[in-house]
Amino acid sequence: MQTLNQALFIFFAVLAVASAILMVTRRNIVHGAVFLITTLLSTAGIFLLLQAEFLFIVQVILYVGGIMVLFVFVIMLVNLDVSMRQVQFNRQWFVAGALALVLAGQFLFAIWVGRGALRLPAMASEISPKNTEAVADALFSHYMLPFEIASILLLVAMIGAVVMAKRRAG
Amino acid sequence: MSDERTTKTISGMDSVNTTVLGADEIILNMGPQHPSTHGVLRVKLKLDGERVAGSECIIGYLHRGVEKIAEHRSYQQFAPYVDRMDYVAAVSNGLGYCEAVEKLLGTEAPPRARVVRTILTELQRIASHLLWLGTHALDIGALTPVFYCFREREEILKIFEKYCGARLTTHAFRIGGLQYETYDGFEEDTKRFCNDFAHKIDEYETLLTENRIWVGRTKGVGILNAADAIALGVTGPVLRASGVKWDLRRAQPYAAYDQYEFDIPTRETGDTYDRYVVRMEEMRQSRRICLQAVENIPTGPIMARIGKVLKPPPGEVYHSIEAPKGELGYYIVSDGTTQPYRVRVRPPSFINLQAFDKMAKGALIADVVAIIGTIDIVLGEVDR
Amino acid sequence: MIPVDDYLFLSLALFTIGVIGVLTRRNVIIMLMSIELILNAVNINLMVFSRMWGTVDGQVFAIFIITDAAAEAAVGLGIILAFFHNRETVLADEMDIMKW
Amino acid sequence: MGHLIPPSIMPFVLPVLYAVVIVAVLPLLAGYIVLMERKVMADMQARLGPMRVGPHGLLQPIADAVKLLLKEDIIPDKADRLMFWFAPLVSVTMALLAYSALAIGPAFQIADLNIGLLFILAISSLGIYGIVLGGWASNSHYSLLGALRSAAQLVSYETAAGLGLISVLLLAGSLSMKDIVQAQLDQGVWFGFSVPFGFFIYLVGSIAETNRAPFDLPEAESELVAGYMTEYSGFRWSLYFLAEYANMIIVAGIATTLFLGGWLRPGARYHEHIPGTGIEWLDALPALLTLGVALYSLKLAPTQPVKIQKIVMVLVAVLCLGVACVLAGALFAPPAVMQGIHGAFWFMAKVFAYIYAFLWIRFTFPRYRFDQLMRLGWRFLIPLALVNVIGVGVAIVLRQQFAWGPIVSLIPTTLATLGVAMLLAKDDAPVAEAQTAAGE
Repeated sequence: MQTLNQALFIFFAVLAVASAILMVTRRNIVHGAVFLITTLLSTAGIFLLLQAEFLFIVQVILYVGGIMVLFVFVIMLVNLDVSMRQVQFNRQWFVAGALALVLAGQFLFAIWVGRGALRLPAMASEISPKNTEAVADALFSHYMLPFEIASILLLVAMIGAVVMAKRRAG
Repeated sequence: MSDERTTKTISGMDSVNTTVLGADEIILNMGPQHPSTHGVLRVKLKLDGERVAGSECIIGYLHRGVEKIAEHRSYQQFAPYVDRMDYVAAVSNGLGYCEAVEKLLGTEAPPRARVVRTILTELQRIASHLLWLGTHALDIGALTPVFYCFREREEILKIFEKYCGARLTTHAFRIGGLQYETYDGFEEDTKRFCNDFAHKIDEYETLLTENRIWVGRTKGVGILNAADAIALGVTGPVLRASGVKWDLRRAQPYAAYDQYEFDIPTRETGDTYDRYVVRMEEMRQSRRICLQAVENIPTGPIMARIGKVLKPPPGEVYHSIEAPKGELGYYIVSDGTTQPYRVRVRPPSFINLQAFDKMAKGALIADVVAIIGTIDIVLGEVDR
Repeated sequence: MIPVDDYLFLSLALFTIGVIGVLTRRNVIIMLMSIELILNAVNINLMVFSRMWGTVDGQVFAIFIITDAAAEAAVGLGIILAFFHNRETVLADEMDIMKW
Repeated sequence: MGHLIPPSIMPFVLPVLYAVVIVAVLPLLAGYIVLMERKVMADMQARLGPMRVGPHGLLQPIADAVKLLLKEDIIPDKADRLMFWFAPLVSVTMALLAYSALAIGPAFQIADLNIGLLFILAISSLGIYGIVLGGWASNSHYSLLGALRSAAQLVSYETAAGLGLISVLLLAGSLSMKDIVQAQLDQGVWFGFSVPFGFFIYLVGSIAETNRAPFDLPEAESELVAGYMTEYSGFRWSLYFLAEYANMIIVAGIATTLFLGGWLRPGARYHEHIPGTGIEWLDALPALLTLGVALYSLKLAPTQPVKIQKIVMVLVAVLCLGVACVLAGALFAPPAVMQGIHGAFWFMAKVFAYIYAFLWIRFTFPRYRFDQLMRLGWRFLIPLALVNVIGVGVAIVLRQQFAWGPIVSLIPTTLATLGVAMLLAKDDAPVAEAQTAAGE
């Protein structure tokens, strides 16, 4: 079981990182979107390894099946070929990349220093059958107010999106 | 139409995705090979999303030069050619041509011939409308009515076949009357068909008339108001659905139509639904005419006394009939020889098709299909 | 047993790639997608810590983050569409006016 | 037997076996659903349908499959080759993957996930990428329009269908396919009868999700030629085809499990035994039904025109007889085996009944237009589904607080939803104001 889990982790992790790299480097946005979808699905697999199967479903239904469909939809509505033949990276890409790497180095240092300090509790042999219930419980009791705020945020976003995307007269 | 500014096509890269989808408009070529352009019509649609911003019908893919052929054939020889124009209503075409030449000759077919012609022409009208109904419903996505319609149309075609041996391009009439006497049982066949047909047509209506989806797909789609219809020269059911009570069978009676009672159905709005209702009612009226006519077919000769070789006096004539699709007119100029100097056909489909752009503006792609169907065009007639 | 660190490294890698994407690409849609990638990296962290502490609070937060991502994507793409209708470009450095 | 397989992989053996069976059988099943579709269509349209290949066209699916496999595989010149190749695979993979959580009878299930239903919904929501990417990659206007339509349609109707399912989930209190069926047994009523509007909404939503008429706009033949499949041919096209029919079976399976009592036989709580035996009357029904089919085919066999057709007809009869024997033999087997076999029979019977409803609807109604489709989804089905879900919540409170029965408590809900439905339907006047309004 352990080796299987490890193999799965490595598989998902490599897939996620590789497609993430491809995502930010592709010229063609549709290909980029497909690679992002792959990353998201691999992440969903990692959620499953972490026994968060409800989040796995949320990730697949909402992220991949909802948000990314929206992305692909919009990508098809905007002109691809013009942007494909233009320069893909900013002029300051070198500085930006270096800064990002410095940031990553800091995080890396922090994790490296604290390595081994954090450990997961022993894996239960069975996937806990109550994950969905537990999440729902927390969401509707302890996190009720944030939940409502999130719904209002969604409502606002919906109205905002409709207003933004609506074609103006004339 | 030529508003190039809003239509962005990026040159250099030959890909359809280069035409900007969201930006404003794309050009979609519908046809000439497309399941629902009823033959080889090509419609160039300028789309704004799924909405039609402009359209252009490109015709001529089926042009055979029928009018030119007429100039090199004798009057009788040309008669079979007219069957090939509106090939789903060949009998009506033949009637128009024969009557036009008769008018040119200054003669008339004998009463018996005229009644038989009326019966056959009305049966042809039913057959043509059935074909229209089936394909129109199929375009809108109702898969089943087409088979019911063809089942009944088959009965009509059987009558034609028994009468003259042909089903589609019948060449049923001759200049001056009929070539064949009616076969034994012609009256019974026609009566049987008409009696059965009464509830068959109710069957189609149960499938469509009250159907919410059908109503939703046809009501308010492709509106053509009366003024526009008249201005565009539209005739036939399309005109009558716009509220103009104009039917050549009543306005300028020909054949034996003056003897029979029938109503001219009209509607007000002139949308696709109205045209549907008008045609359905017209089938009922045609059935009524057939039943009246078949009750007493006068006896007597079926052919007027005209010579074997037709040499009409020099002059010109215009004669038009109410074909299933509208006013089918023949303008024939004679120079006194055995061959017409010029034949010009006024095809109803061609002229009705002019209204397409007017109807389609602002419609959705799905409506375009409904609108092509509702005009009831036959490309053989449009292109000739 | 997969150590927590491995998850953190994975998350860091995705995060960094996302940041690089946002900072260096010109295409707004790719930038938006890179932001999704960053949020996703955060979710991995939340998930692994949730698992570590044996509670579901991290997962609840992840749900909120996904909600937020949905809202952001909807509005962001709406803006991109509106912008594209007006300027016919999706490049960030051409978005140089406040109003059109 | 047991010692041949190492115990560590023992739990994987049966699921893998089921998976192999499903992957092997599904294309055939899809082919025969096509035949069924054509025959049903023919019957409704006063004609015969396929009659040439095999008796009554029984071998037609095989001939079609061979034809499709042998056809030339065309990739348009300017297509995005990678995506063009990839898209049908996505469609068909997702369609097949969803079967892993579907419970075909109490015994046949690859994985009994406690989030089974959500898993199926999640996976089938990914199938959209096959359509969208395929339509985009074809580099054709028709395909692209089909893909865009499809994306908008699927996202909209997933919401409605999901809300329809939630009413059942509230009643069942579980996401596991097995528990949902068990809940219907415990409450003594199929949820399709207790929440008819949930069923109705799901029926409409599932037709739309599988792109079937009257919601087949992404592939509307008379408008978009074949929509997203326009540029596909041969094997790739048949993958899309397979995915479409596999999805039909999936949605039918979900509907069966959630609304039609899954593998429960009609009258599952009615236990009247045949005197003198331990066999219940109603358990004999499947065997008798298939026996009837067998006898009917045997009777038809001599009337077949060609010898080979006679032989095939007899083979069909023998096959049905075999199934009847298995179903009858199961009556004398241990209860677990018997329930597995009979459960699968009832499940499949219900799935086919549901698919028959699909076909019936397809051949009766004209196609919606896109704006009407959206209006129906957002302005009719989703509000209705919300009202229904709230009503079911109220019913559950009634049940818990006042101890109302499982059926009685839902009657007010159904009536209220009916009222709202009529209100919404009246509001949704079928006249298209759209054209004149947006004409400018």
